[in-house]
Amino acid sequence: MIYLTPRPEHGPNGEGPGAAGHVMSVLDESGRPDPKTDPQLDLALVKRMYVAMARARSIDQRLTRLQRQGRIGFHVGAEGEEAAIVASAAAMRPQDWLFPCYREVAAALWRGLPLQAYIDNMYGNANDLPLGRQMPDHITGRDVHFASVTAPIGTQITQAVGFSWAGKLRQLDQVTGVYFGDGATSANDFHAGMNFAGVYKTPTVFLLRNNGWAISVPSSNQSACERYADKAIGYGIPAVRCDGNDALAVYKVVDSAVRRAAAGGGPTLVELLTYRLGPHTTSDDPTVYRDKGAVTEAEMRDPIPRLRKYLAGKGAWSEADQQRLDEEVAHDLQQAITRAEEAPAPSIESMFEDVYERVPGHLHEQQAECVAGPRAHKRH
Amino acid sequence: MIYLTPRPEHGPNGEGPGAAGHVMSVLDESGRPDPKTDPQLDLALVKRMYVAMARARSIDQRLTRLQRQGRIGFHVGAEGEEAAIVASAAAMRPQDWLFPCYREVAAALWRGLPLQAYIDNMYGNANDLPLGRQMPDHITGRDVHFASVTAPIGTQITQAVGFSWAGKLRQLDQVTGVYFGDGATSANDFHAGMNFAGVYKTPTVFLLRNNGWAISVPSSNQSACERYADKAIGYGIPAVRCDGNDALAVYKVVDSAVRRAAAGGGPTLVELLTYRLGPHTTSDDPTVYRDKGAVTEAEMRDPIPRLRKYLAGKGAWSEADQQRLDEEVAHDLQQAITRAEEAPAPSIESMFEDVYERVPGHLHEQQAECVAGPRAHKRH
Amino acid sequence: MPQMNMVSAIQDGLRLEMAQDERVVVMGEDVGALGGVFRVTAGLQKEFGQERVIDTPLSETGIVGTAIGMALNGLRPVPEIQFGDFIYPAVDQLISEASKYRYRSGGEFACPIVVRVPVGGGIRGGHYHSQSPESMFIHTAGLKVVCPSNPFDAKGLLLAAIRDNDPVLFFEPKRVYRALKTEVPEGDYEVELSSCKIVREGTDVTVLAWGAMLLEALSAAEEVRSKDISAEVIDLRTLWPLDVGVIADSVRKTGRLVVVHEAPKTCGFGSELISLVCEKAFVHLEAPPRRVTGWDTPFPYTLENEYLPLAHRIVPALIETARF
Amino acid sequence: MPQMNMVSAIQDGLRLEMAQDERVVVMGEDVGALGGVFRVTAGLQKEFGQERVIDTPLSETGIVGTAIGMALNGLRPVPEIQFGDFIYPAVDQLISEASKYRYRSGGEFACPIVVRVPVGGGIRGGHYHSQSPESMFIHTAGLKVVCPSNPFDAKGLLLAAIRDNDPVLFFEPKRVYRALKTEVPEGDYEVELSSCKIVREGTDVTVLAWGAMLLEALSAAEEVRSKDISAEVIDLRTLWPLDVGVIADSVRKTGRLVVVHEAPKTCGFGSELISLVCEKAFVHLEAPPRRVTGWDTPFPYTLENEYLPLAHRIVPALIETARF
Ligand SMILES: Cc1ncc(C[n+]2csc(CCOP(=O)(O)OP(=O)(O)O)c2C)c(N)n1
Ligand SMILES: Cc1ncc(C[n+]2csc(CCOP(=O)(O)OP(=O)(O)O)c2C)c(N)n1
Ligand SMILES: [Mg+2]
Ligand SMILES: [Mg+2]
Repeated sequence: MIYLTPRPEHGPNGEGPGAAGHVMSVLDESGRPDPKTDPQLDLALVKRMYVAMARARSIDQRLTRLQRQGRIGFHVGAEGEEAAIVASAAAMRPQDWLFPCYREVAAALWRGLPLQAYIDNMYGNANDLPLGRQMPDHITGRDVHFASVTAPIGTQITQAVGFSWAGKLRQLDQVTGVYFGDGATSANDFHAGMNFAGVYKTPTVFLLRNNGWAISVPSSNQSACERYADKAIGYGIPAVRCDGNDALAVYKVVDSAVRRAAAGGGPTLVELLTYRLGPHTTSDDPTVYRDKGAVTEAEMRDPIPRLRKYLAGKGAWSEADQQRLDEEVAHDLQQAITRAEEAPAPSIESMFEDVYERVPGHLHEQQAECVAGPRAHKRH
Repeated sequence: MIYLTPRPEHGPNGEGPGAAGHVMSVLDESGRPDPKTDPQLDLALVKRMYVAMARARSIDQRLTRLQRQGRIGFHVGAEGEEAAIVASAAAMRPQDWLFPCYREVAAALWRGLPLQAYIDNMYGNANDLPLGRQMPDHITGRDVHFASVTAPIGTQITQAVGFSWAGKLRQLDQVTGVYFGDGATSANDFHAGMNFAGVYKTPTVFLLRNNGWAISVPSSNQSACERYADKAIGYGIPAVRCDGNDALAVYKVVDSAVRRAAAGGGPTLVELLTYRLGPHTTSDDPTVYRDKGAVTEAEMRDPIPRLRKYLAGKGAWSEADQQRLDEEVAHDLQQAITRAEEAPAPSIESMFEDVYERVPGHLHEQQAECVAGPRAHKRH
Repeated sequence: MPQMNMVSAIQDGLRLEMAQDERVVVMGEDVGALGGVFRVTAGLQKEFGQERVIDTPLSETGIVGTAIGMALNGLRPVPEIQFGDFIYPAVDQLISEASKYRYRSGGEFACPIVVRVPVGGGIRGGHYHSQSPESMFIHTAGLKVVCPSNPFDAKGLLLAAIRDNDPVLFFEPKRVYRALKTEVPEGDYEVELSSCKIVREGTDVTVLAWGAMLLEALSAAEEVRSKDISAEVIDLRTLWPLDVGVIADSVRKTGRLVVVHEAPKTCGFGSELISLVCEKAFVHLEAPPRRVTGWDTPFPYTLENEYLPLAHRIVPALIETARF
Repeated sequence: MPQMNMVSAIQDGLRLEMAQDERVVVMGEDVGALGGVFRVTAGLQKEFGQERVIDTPLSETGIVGTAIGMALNGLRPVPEIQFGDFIYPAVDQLISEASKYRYRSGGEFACPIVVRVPVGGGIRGGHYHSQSPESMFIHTAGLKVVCPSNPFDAKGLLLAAIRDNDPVLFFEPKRVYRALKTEVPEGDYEVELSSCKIVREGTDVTVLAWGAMLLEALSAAEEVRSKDISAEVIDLRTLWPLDVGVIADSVRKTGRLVVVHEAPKTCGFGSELISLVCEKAFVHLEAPPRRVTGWDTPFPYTLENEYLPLAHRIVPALIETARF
């Protein structure tokens, strides 16, 4: 008599259950678009997305090397997830906001965060916007409508819901996107955020980067719900699943969710199916817990070559273009790294500022004590 | 292109979508059983359930009067929810356990908690099992496999999952039921508890008493998910909806969930659709936030007259039976109340015990200081 | 000037600021139609609408998390936690997020939220409707913590808190809510945050208290007068950042210190106050600084008056300290 | 006797007790195949199976909530919180539930869980991988709090904690994890809970420290020897319930007190230690008791060595206190 609640049936536009169309996709693995789903994006836009994705990959690789050389302390890469990150950011409008997890620096760069600001953050120097107070990759980007990166999993989700809710109350034409991982769906703030968004129909786009892993825990062990998008049902929120390694599909579903939210239609959960090709962070060694085989297989679905093939197929990208891009990125990075390495550490005084709007008495005292006191034997 | 995730389709046994059978029910409002769903329970069992439900109602009414008279400080009633509470407890086996919210004292009484123990708790006297440390209605019942009542909403849910998980690891033939309200589905522990139970297939029966209200918030504003049972989908857990004012239906679905769990089939979410006829607690005044009309309508579905009519229809309950029961309950209550009122308050010493297994040094000192010090001008 | 109890004074402050500043929104469990379980927000939803007085789902995590998001987007949310005992699901958002948002963003963002939290014993609430969880928030750099003892201060501090650009925990002593009425100005005024008040001058011993225990401290001070002990009573009003100068000056004068609070003794705010006084005025101390507090047990139901640091327990501490 | 670092010593203790007592289960994020991000549980899943070494979903609420339930049903769970900074989602279960379960049930139930929590700075972890959240748990009646400073104590305290019938927070100083090796007996032994240890005898000033700061306190004590200051250093080992007698006796001897801890100063455990010493030994104090602690700011990344109360900051405090 007890029934296993079956999976929901799907809508009329190709998202029905079963294989075909069930997960929104546009490009096949060799970069050929499916005419039935192709959003026919402007080639200049696609090219910009491609460049941003390729840059992101190069930056990740360079930063990983810097970490191995001991020149920076830590790095969270996003290799394999560039389409999910860049194309979703690209589908947001300038007035929209993004609340990041920690793996979406490429989205901030897309929105205009200067590379120098990012690299200064990797070094935690005096020019870093967060003044070296946070770990590398924990950027902040008010100017580019990008919230401050936090480490506790999920906390940005309720905040993004509140942020978008405020936008609605203030009658702004503003949608808020929020990134989080498959692991984060187990966290308290996913539950509360989805629930509040459902009840108050906030203009929020939930961007679930399902990259298959939460450090060592596969997404199949994170939840008994096979399809993470189905988690939206419990909150009365519409959902869509999408090949997260297919930039055109990602753009299409996010664009549609943004339009819907902007039109007063409320929140959407977008599940972006992707794969974490690298380690969780530079502190992680995935060979301990996962097969090389799965990774090799996932590499076949790498979003970057796929989009490059699409562009090449349209005659919009050449080997020469690629070489020029690689050189440009290397040059930009080198310049930013040099500047960041030359910059001083944040001042001792700055350690006591921004705790409150004004430095209160007890922190003035501590600041004075620290400044006047002996310095630590080794700086960081 | 974005689709609103549709509601799930239902199983083959009458729980399909649409009106009929969609919510499991046996008795109609005049107590006639539906032959298609009637579990044909032993009449003696049904009578015991009826007696427990009617007793619970009388106890609630008496305790509410005691509170108005200032003889006890507080009471949480369960008027209207007696079928959901008693019949679910009745479907659990002796070796099973119950983790309560705060509104299910009748379940503990069903399992054998002495009335005196309950009434001593209402007075917080020296005979109270929790030694007057908790508010009234916050009972504990290790002997009857009933966990300690807590006030923070939802915390018992993860605990029940852990408890049942331990039972599974220890290979005990033991199922754990956990009660919580519609409001509690918004809490963190519902999310975590359901998720862990789904992943580890714990023998847990989630007993969601959907009584329409979380204090002043109607369940329709608590979540945008119209059918709370659908929340199970996100955790890969089977679910069933049931008329919670229909003792036979409640027994049937819970019995089935218990069997399933005991057989290794894992957890089930049981949504018991009921209605809180009274105030949230004696501290509450529902006339401020809800229509009398809705309550009057709900009174038509009162589970007690319904089950009485069923029994009467079977010739198993008479006016005389009712009168005898009422007198017996009044007598038992009076006796318990008298004893409870005669009992002393808990000792000052006891305030410092059970914080740890052994009283540590600092609490010995505080105990001595308190015992030797002046007494408060007024006792509670 | 109208006479108000603390419930009305806080409500008056909320109403005033909501009328003056459309960025202010009130949110929480049952704050709308019901007006809160203590009726502090009664009538506000009717007056300002469901968009500005919001009944939320039952999730303190969600209440504080979304309030932070609203604050980041230009609003001034005043979330209510129904009882201080239920603030724990919001602790991650308060300690990991609200307190650190300005700092970790190099000052790019601010979190001006005022979390209203009824606290304390004296209403027969037992374990879970009586606690005073201030010390963990005082320990958290970046949060401000306020606790008024009377209606006048409650309104003035609330207005100052809402206008402050940092996150504030505003603890309201339930025992005082309807226990007394005082004159409360109708219009706008502020009581400056981080300002203590000497509510009774004395020369022999300094007594620090706040919230509901202030009245107990005062009545103990009155009681020991007959024993020729002159107690100076200071109402902290804001617990952190602290107006430590007033306290240190007082102890320099009296040479003796007694701190009173409802929370359990160990690692309660009393321990910080004593340590600070040791830092600032050690050489002036003529007796061991002393605490009269809740015991180191959960808050009991039946014996709550034996648990609370009421006047009957403050009096002997004052006598012993003064005569040390 | 084998030489072990703290990671191996804790692992050894877990392995030993899991082999001896089948009620012991280990659970947490990434504790299984990966063996924990610090590899403390490495190999245990292989040895004891997936039922006893459990990779949980990403929810500290769920980890501690289900651990409590397991403990209520006869198991001895040893949940791991990946970093102390992520304990906040579990605070409701720890403060509202684990700490009060025995008390509120009149002793019917107990919650013997040991929550292992890597804490502290020194690993370049910034805001969210460096904090030391002990004081809020010490403030909570019903919890025990342990923090070893070396491999030997870590194993012995862990075994005592697992066998204890109360909930224990077991804080592991990350900075010490692999920083030193000591002799650690192979088999079974316990270090008694609530026992302090005088690790260096002295006559001029008492220094209290624990965890990673113990080593800093020791090197500061060594450094001031050249200034003719003899510092007595006490390793608290268990923070609560506290072995206060040893501390009071030491201060009665030295007349001076310096407390060192990584957590922010305000309402940190240092404030409690100072207040306790004032209670027990005020008349023996010849100088203001003093704290050397983390500053009252979030924990910074680049400047972490300026934030931490390392030897360079302890030394002047010792000198000033000794010469006061
Ligand atoms: C509350 C909390 N618990 C634990 C951690 C440690 N941690 C950091 S990342 C991570 C896994 C996150 O996985 P997922 O959400 O899938 O994001 P991904 O890293 O795959 O992008 C964990 C457990 C944390 N940061 N916060
Ligand atoms: C964490 C927490 N927040 C708030 C409360 C205050 N509170 C007590 S009962 C209740 C409503 C619960 O509603 P529901 O779960 O539907 O149970 P019901 O009372 O209807 O049986 C609230 C908000 C609480 N006890 N715990
Ligand atoms: Mg992931
Ligand atoms: Mg309800």
